[in-house]
Amino acid sequence: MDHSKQIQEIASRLFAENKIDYFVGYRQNSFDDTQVPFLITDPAEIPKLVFTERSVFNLSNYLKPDHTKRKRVGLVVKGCDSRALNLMLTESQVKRENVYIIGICCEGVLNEKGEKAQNCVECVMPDPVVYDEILGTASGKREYIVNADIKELAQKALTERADYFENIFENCIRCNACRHSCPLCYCAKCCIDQETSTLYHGANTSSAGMHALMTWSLHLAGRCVDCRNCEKACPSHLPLHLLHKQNEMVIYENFQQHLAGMEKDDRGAFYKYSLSDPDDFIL
Amino acid sequence: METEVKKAQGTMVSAENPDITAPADWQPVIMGILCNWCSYAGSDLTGTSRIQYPPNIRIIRVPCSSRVDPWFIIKSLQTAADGVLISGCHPGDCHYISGNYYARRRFLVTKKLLNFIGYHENRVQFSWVSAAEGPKFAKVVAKVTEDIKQLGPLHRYKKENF
Amino acid sequence: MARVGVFVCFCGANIADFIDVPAVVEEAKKVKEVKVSVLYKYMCSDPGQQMIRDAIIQNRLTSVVVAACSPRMHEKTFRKALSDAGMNPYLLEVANIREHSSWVHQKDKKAATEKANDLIRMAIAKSIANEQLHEISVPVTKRALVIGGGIAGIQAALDIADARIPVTLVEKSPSIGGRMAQLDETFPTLDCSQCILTPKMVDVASHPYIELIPYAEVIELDGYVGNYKAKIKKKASYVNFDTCTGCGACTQKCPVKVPNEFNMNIDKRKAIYTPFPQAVPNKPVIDAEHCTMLLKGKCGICAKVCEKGSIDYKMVDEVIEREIGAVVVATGYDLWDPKPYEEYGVGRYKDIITSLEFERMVSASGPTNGVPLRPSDGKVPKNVVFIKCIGSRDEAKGIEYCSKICCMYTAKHAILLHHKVHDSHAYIFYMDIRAAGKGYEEFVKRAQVETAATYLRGRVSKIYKKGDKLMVRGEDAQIGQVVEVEADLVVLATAVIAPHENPALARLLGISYDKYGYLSEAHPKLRPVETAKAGIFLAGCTQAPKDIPDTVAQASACAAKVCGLFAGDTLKKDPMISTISNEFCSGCLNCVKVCPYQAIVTEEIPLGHGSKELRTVAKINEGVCQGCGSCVAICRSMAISLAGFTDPQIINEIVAI
Amino acid sequence: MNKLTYFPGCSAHGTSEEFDHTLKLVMKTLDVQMEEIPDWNCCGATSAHVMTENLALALPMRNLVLAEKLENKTMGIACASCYSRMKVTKKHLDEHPDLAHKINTTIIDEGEYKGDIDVKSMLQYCFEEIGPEVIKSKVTKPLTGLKVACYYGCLLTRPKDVTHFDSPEYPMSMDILMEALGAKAMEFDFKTECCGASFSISNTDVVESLSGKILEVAKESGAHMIVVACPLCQSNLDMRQPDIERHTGQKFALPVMYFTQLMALAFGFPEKELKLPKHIVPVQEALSHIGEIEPTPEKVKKTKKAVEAESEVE
Amino acid sequence: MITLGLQDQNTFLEAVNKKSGANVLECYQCGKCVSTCPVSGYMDFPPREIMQMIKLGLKEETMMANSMWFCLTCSACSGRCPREIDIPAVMEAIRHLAIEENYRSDNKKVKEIRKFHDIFLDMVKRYGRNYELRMMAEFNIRTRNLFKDMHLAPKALLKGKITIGHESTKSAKAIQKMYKLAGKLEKGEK
Repeated sequence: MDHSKQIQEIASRLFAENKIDYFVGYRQNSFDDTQVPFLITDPAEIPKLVFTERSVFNLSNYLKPDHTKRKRVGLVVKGCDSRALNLMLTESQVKRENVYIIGICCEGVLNEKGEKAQNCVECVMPDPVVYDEILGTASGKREYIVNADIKELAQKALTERADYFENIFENCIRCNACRHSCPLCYCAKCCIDQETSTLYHGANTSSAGMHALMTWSLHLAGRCVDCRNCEKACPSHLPLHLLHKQNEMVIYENFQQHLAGMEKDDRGAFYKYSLSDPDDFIL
Repeated sequence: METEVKKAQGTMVSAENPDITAPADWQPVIMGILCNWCSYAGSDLTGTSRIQYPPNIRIIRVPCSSRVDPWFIIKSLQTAADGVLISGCHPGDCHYISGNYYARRRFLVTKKLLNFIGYHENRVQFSWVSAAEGPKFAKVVAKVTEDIKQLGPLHRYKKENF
Repeated sequence: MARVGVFVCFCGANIADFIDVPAVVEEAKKVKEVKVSVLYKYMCSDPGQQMIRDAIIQNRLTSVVVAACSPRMHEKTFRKALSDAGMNPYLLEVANIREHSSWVHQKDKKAATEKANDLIRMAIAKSIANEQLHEISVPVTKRALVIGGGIAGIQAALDIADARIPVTLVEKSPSIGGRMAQLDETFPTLDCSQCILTPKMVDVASHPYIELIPYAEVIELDGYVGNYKAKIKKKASYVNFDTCTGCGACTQKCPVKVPNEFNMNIDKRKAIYTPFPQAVPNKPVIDAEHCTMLLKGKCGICAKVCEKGSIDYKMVDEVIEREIGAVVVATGYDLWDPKPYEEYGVGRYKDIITSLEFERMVSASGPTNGVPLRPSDGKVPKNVVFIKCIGSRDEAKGIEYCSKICCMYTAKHAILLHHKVHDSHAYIFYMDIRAAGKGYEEFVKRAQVETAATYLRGRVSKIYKKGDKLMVRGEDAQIGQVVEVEADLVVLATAVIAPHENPALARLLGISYDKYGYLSEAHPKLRPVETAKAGIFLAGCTQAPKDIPDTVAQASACAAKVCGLFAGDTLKKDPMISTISNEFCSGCLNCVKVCPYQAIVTEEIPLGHGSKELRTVAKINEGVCQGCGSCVAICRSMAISLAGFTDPQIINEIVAI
Repeated sequence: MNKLTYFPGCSAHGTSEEFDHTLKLVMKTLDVQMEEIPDWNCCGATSAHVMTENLALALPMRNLVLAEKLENKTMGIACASCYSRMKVTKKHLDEHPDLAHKINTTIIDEGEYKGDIDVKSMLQYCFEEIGPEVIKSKVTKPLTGLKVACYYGCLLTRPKDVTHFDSPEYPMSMDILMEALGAKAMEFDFKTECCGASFSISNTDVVESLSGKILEVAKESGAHMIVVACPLCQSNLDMRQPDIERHTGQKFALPVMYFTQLMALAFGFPEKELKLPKHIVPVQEALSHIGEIEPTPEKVKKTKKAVEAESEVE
Repeated sequence: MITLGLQDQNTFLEAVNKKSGANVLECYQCGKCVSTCPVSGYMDFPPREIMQMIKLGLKEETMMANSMWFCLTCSACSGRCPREIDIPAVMEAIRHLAIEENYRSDNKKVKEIRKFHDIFLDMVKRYGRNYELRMMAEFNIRTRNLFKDMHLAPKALLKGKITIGHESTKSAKAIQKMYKLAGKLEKGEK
């Protein structure tokens, strides 16, 4: 999966036709074979643009907040990234006419060990759902798979699970990197900000991190597209995907197989309802 | 093994963490969040009908079950409560037309997430109680109280400073 | 620093017997913000309230907690006590220690006392976060809009106008009068419909407070209670009503004949016409679909014969606007088309007619001058079969509900038939006779005894032709035999259905309707004339099938509601509604989606301080918000807060235990 | 060339040979290749569903399984009873896949039931798949002057949620076909009243009374003959007509013909192909009306009415 | 007189509803089925009354009635029923219950009808298809009414309306096996 050349061509064309003010893509890291997001305003830098299975980050994040209301942007998105972008469009965070979307039919990206990343193995939609130009061959929607880690944890005893989460989430240092890396966390105020989460979940306590993150994950329930930007950004390496995938699974199984960002104008599972939603858990 | 010994001695042991125990006469605290139009009115009716139920529940009044943000539940469990009961109008009876339908979706996801993260599923319970269902409210409270007594104390973070 | 006063009520023995009240009072004093904590036998009594008022002033309290019965009981009483003491009434919190503690834990005084302590602590904590709130007053435009000019609309308009409130009455057809104008005589008194209706119609036309807009439709309604803005489309009538005298020369000379819908298409009217002789306004309109002048540009006779020059072929539709404060919807009903009854040969046999067709025939001013005639050969029928529940109570072919009026009008038809054709005989196939109403059962008895109508209990299964007769086959369940009646004429009592425009109208008005298309009332028992949208009321069959007395009663009830709404210069509203902070709103507009009242609108604000680019944020329409809090719980950026139930208040409550 | 899987039904080889025969002639003219289901069996009508549950489903199911093996996916059925049994069974099986699987595996050896076949009566096939226009184009000898009462019987259009064809109370498809052949279809109220078919042997007085009423109303309509699409209807109305006449004292003399016989006649086949001698009530007299040119006052009236309906200028 | 209120539970109604897939409780006794039914005049109790009897739980009376045996399954009633009750299915259900639980009516007509169906099924079992003349003859022999319809036979034979010979199908063997298996399945279900 190497679309570097094509992306460079498109970028130069967009600059030449004066269609964009800047372009967001990936560039090779200088010290190893990973890549970093790369924002260019100068066409001279175009040759540095690359796209391979190392292009892991979700670049939709670089459209927030309100960037496209001022500037015109060219953007590279994979399947999951485009779903996030789709939601941002629905939630009026992005001006469609000011973003030129290069959609990539993703074949899966690699994790730090060089293996195919878990979210790519379990990916439901590798093709872009919104784009102006598409690269690669579309392979279509796939069947939903329950996350392997969730399955494993669900098997464990309650006490073990409680222990596991309590210990691991104690490491949250409340840096908010997760929130800043998430394209769908564009709010001015957030439940995990220091100020608010102190009020809502206590400050400097061992449980505050876990409970704040739970509230946060519920804000993303039915919206999270499993791009795992948050997890990559977390300095404490918290398994944040566990929270998101758990909610995604419950929503998929109970609310008409809902998946976030798949359709235009779908706002997520919590902003609609069906009369036939499960009722049996209610006394 | 140890847990069973403790239980046999009459000590209450937390379902989530065997190290947390309480004496046999321990009484749980349950946070009840009721919608104003159906369940709160229903609980008032329980009172005017003098129907008796366990005294463990502490009630917060909200206008509608749709006002209940998941963090109400999370915060309650994180602080004093050993369990939470949330009650609203029956589907179709919502005073605000559709509030309880949105709430129902959030409740299911929240309940499952809490269970996944290490809270027993009976810690958080939901019910539909109408303004006419005084006896039902008493029954629901009795059931929830009994369930939570079985689960033992939750106070994992009690000592933390809020 | 907050200064809280706690007032614990004994409620006679109701609380004191099961809760250690003095201990509770002492416990409350332990909270550092509590400046005064007292008890009294009956807090709600005058001395009790006086105690609160005095304490507020003496201790300069910033909030008050009353521990007593349910807030649903006396919250208003205590709020008033606060405002009497010059304090904002919304700084009150009530701890419900009676319904939630003393009455339900009567066997365990210790636990009940502990619970009371907790409930009071929670109320104290919440009250500390209480904010001063002020009743919202919404200006009100004192003009009502009545949609539909049938008996319901007429009655509502007259009653409102008699209270000296201006009314705009919009009717879609050229004349008011509606269905009632089509009726001959009315049950159970058999007084002539026209005789009791037309005086009211004339009153409408001449009433100084009523603006009658016939031949028009409401096409848009914006705003909220007290402040609606309606757009009304006046259809081109091609006749200048201001100069027309209603002399009728044009209708006489018009050469184009069109089926007359007022007479159920039994006879013809002209292309320029007044629907019926007593029409109000009594001015003709041109039917653009049939007028040869408008279609082909030939003819023009009406313009030639009109001495006043009132005919204007170039007239176009006109949209006018009215500012109004309340709406009464009275769009009436339609009749169900019996075509699905193929087994009866509906559509194939001319001698099967509907009840309204029969009604027009027996009307003295009707197309057959008051004598029922067989449409096939114009003969006077001898044996007439009436079949009830056509479409009603029939899930398979029609609708599930009972149309309510068919039993009565069929009995009336049997009597009228006997009056008009003395040697005739009426056979009535029925399932049940539903004659619940004043004088109704007596009326049915009259049909059964005086006119000797034969009532046969059973649904008709088949009608077939034999010579020039119709053979009507059904079971008479009373004798358990299948019977066939040789009929000259068959009259089908077709069901009452909601007007087909109702769903579109409901969407336009922002109110809901049921699966049949009837507009939904706010509560089936206690709020039968209101809709879920404040300021919009329902009268007559647009809400459900009903007879004339019920319709008139509901119309008058609407009028009372409208007058009540307009009683003050402003509308007062509970301040416990949502507000949105522009600073924090990220403009995702999910709240707009979940709001059940369409109370959230959008607003454009500068993207940054002083910037030219704009961004969209949500904004609460204070007049519409009902304070459910749906939007608050789904707002991720915590930009929305609900007065009286803010996040800090609830956090305080949770943490207080 | 259209292909059609054909289920003749037991009576096609017995009482209703003329139906089977003319059907084949007509279909050939209409360019339809009929393929009879090899080794078909009785569908069980009308006794199997009266007496048994599983067998009532298994008998038609075997035929469906056999038909599914053929390439064509549309099945045409001559007899209305067989058609109804087959349709009801298929609906029931499709709605209850568990039951279908159980019967398929325990009772039927011929293979797996897939449920992918479309079952149509021959009348339905002619009307929906071929269409009156095409049929009209094949007419060489129009039946002008012949007045017919089209009798559909109970099972061709009922129950509506099973057949999904025409109206259960006043169907018009056969009438339209007859009009396409040039005949005049009369207004006839008893199009779908039951003739008592399932009692044709066991309970003949019921049959006579029901069929008698049908004949009476058909006569009243002014028709020269009754046209049917079902062998059981035909034999009840035709074979028992003399008995009915004797018992009621009325004289009907209404021949009862299959719609395919009239199609064959209109398509120009010689009369001997119609196997007219098989009829108990003689047909010749009725057929002699063909060619009579009728004064049609109704037509004149109609045009006037049409004008009236729009708008009329004095 | 019938005394009601003796049963705790109307098991008969439940059985009929379960077997037919219809809900008899929906019937509101309008009687449209009675005047629709071509054979209601021959029934002891017309469909409307049968529905009420099931509702009242009058099992014996219902099972011994001839109504369900007279039902022609013409579906005219269900097509016109305002509550869309599948009346033929209800009739079929009580017929099957009567067979299963061995209720035998003494009514001559019912006996004849049952005999006819037995012969028919027998015929199909033997040959895979059915042959009218043979069936007619066998029916007359078994009901000891040798000369019924005999006046029709010569005419019909002469006109080729009814053929004497018959083809044996290959399927006959398969059908016989099906009968056996279906019988077993039905027994197994009980």
